[in-house]
Amino acid sequence: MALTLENTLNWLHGFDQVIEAKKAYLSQLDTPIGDGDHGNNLARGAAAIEAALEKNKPTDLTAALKTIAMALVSKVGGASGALYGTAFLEMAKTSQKTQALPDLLAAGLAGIQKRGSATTGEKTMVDVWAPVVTAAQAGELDQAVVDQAVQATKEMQATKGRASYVGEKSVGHLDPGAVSSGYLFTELLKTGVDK
Amino acid sequence: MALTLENTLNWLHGFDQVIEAKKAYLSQLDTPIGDGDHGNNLARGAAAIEAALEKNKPTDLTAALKTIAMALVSKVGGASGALYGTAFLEMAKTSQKTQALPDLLAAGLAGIQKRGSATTGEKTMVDVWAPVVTAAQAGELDQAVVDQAVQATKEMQATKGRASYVGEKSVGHLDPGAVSSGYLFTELLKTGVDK
Amino acid sequence: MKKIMNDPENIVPEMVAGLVQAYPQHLKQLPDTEALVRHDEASMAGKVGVISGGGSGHEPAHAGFVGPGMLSAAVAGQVFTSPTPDQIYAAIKAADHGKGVFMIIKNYSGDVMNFDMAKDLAEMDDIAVKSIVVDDDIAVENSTFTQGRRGVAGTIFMHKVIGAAADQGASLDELATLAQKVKPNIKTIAVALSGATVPEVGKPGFILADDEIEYGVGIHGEPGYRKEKMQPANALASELLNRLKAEFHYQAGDHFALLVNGMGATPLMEQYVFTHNVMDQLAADKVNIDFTKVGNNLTSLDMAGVSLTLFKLADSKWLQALQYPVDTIAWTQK
Amino acid sequence: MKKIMNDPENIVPEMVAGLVQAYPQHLKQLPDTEALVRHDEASMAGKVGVISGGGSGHEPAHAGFVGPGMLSAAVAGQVFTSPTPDQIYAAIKAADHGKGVFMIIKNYSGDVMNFDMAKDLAEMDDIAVKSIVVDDDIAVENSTFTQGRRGVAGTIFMHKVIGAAADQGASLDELATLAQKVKPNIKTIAVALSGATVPEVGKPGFILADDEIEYGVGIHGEPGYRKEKMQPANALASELLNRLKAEFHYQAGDHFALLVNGMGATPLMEQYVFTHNVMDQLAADKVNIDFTKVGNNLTSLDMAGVSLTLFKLADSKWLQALQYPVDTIAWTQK
Ligand SMILES: Nc1ncnc2c1ncn2[C@@H]1O[C@H](COP(=O)(O)OP(=O)(O)O)[C@@H](O)[C@H]1O
Ligand SMILES: Nc1ncnc2c1ncn2[C@@H]1O[C@H](COP(=O)(O)OP(=O)(O)O)[C@@H](O)[C@H]1O
Ligand SMILES: [Mg+2]
Ligand SMILES: [Mg+2]
Ligand SMILES: [Mg+2]
Ligand SMILES: [Mg+2]
Repeated sequence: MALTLENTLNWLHGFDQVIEAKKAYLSQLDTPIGDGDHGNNLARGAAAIEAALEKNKPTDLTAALKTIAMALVSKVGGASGALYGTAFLEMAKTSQKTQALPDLLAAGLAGIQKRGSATTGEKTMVDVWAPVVTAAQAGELDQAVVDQAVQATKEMQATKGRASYVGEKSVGHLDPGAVSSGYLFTELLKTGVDK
Repeated sequence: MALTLENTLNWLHGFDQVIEAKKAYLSQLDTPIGDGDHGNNLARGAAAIEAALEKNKPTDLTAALKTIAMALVSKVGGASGALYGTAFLEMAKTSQKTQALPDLLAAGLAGIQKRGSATTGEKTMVDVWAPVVTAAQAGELDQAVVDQAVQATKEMQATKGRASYVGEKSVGHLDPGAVSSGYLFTELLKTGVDK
Repeated sequence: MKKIMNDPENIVPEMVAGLVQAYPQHLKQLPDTEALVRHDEASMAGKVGVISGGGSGHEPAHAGFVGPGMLSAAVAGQVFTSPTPDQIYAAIKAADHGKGVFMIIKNYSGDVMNFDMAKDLAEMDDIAVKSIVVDDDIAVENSTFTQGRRGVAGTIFMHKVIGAAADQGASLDELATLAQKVKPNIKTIAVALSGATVPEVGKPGFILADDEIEYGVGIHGEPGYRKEKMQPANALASELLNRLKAEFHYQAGDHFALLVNGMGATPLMEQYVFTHNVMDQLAADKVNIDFTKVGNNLTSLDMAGVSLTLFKLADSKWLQALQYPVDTIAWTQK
Repeated sequence: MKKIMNDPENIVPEMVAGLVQAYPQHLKQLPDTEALVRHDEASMAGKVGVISGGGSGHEPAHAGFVGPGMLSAAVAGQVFTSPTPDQIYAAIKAADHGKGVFMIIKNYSGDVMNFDMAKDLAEMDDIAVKSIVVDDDIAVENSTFTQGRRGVAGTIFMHKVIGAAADQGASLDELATLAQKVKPNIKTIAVALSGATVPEVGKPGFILADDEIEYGVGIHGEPGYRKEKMQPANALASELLNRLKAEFHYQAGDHFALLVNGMGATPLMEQYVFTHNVMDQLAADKVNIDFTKVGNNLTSLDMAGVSLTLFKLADSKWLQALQYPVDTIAWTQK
């Protein structure tokens, strides 16, 4: 269970493709409880990741994660840009010490929480990242964990992020950042890194 | 065939009622070839005439015509306000010398032409006033003259007024000012002044 | 139709009341009228008065341009309807400070006739009045078979140039001569994305399909010269510039002022994109744009669309006049 | 959706290009960014820089408020999306003239996080940065169960007051203290008649029926607190003022500044009618309005509607700051 340059590139290529394919759906999820741009935001990021990896051709894991982080930070904007960007930046930093997947994902989660100060149950991407990190640390990360975490955001009431402005009306909708994080981890699992 | 204080008051009361009733229709006529306000413009004038006659209680024909003119001038606005206002102002002036209907209507027409410099065939209210004056002078004014004059504007191409901006497309539509002038003369005939 | 208003019949008086309540430092309302005069009386002393106006629904025009360096007074008619002569006359009296009054009229029969009647009234009181009828809209053929071309957004350049000259002490005759010289150098053409709804009418004056636009529409929704499918901003800019080019025959090295005018419902974001495309195309033709203004200056209620005005700066004093200090609600410049 | 644009993905860079082409005397674009800085470098010398920004679609905010007496620089994100930290950092560097930089942020998670990241970057380069997060929208409950209240149109009063103080030489700490004092005194509430369409999305963020309005909508179309049938302007004014009154508990003799802000597609005519109703009702409560501004200042693309901001002038210096000279595209005052 370790990230390598190769599986990380596969992972992100997969993620970028899914985001491009699900762009409209993600923005649609962001419409009732947000401002309808999450898919467009991430699609800019996905395209930027592809371009940056193509251009920089990173030769080690740290460089790859940093390239990904900077592409996200400079192209996504919005809440998710700062959050995903910080997550990958912290993963890049940690990758200088360890390439173990649970440690890297934990570093990413810590970055998200430092930046956005959300805890679990606030209907954000943290509600996907946190159970995924726990499961990875226990060696139990699988698709069911991811799917359950994403689905669980539906019944939560948002108290962080733009969806918190909707108050009670946020209940009954999936959180767009949780759904996109779900795609991220689904693509991670597809690389077989957990095997 | 002479205007009196009494038949003039009856005439205008009749006109004011028709205008109020036909307000929407007149504005509708003004929509394809103008700016859609002719009915609203004249309805303001009609209400103002009623109010001014009620307030001033004119005791002779000249005073009545002048009251009507000032109400039109100060409340209608647009092309028709200046034109109808000038027509009644000229009729008021002439009424100091004669009360003969043909002379008064001719004075009104002259006022309209001084103000707007339109001649017949330009698809304006002049195309109703001119044949009406001619017929009145020949002692042949009747409803058919009025109706024919109004209808004849339909096939004309406007070269004066706002409708001239539509060019050829003005053909096929009645001219709103011609229609409202038609109402004016229809109400005049109802007073029996021509008998 | 959803509009923020009360009784549509009172929309103009309520609007005028709001203007005066919001901007007492700029405007004073003349009693029993919808005419607004400069608050700053002293700025008019010894100078020719400059007035304008017309139907309402073109805000910020015309009251938004009343102030030192521009108009002395403005008259607001009913929506899309010329003001009446008595009100125009009240504005003339308020604007006259012994040197006469210059009227800037847009070429619409109602405006021309009502302003003319007001002039008759003023001359009976020995107030000298001269005027110009602006007819900048090139969408309409300039033939003897029409009332001539319409007066539209380019009129605000006339307000500015005449306002600056009046402020610098030009006489009534000088203003009339200047206005005649400037007039053929201002030309405008519009594109509409949707029609305007007159409050008392309650439905749009014309309707465009979801993917349709119309070139050459007037500021009261008068029909334009062509409807077609929605085009990218760049293509809209080409179409309108080609029309202007055919009028001006402009060449490399010519100097112009540019006005991109929003019709009311079109956001500034879109106006800036359009401005960018226009200026790139003019730059490609090596035409110099010495002065630019972008925004809702002379609108058509809630119409979506823009108009494009070019003002050929045939005399370098005209550029100075555009840059001359002005202090009004809608145009302020040091 | 009909919008005057080319590729929706390029709408922000094209808009920024248009701004700079139209107003080179006001703005300069920082290379490779959508950040705009004052053209007049000298006006920033020896003073704390003031920056703001956020997603695009709120024009004239924020670039329209860059100039002497107001902002030093503004950063334009994608439509309704916070700008990225690298761009904000570029604006910080351009605004810094040795005295540090003050950031005015609207309370949206994206904005707060991206400006915070930019601050981290600046501090690594030893540029002192402080900030205020404006949260004037009272439509949202101010509880621990939300991200707090949203930052909306009242933010431009913060730009003006801080801009004036910075221009007069206030230090970074003084600006931070002033901003904290001013912040709870600015409160805003909106009513929407229609939803805004993000260019890349292509359909409105929310849809209201032909006779329906929604109170309390945010500047990105965030839901408000109630939908109901369209009301007369006077009733809209009462509803919004009642909400503000419940917050301020204002009394006879209190002093306020007023901002009536158009959301983008609402004509000035309607805004002035609404202003009239608002000011009559405030006058009935014997509340003094010492400063008024009406117009499209912080919009939401093509949304129809208005927002109403009251700024309690608890300190008479704040009124002076509003009246202080300013020279920007969208707010100019002698
Ligand atoms: N404080 C926060 N902590 C964690 N995640 C957050 C926070 N605020 C927002 N998010 C996440 O960001 C997502 C929205 O992203 P996006 O739509 O791209 O940004 P914006 O809200 O600026 O438009 C939300 O669905 C949520 O998952
Ligand atoms: N120059 C003119 N001479 C005579 N009648 C005219 C002239 N211009 C316009 N009209 C008349 O005025 C009518 C339009 O009136 P109205 O709609 O009230 O004014 P406006 O065109 O200012 O909106 C036209 O239908 C036409 O009959
Ligand atoms: Mg979003
Ligand atoms: Mg008409
Ligand atoms: Mg009219
Ligand atoms: Mg966003």
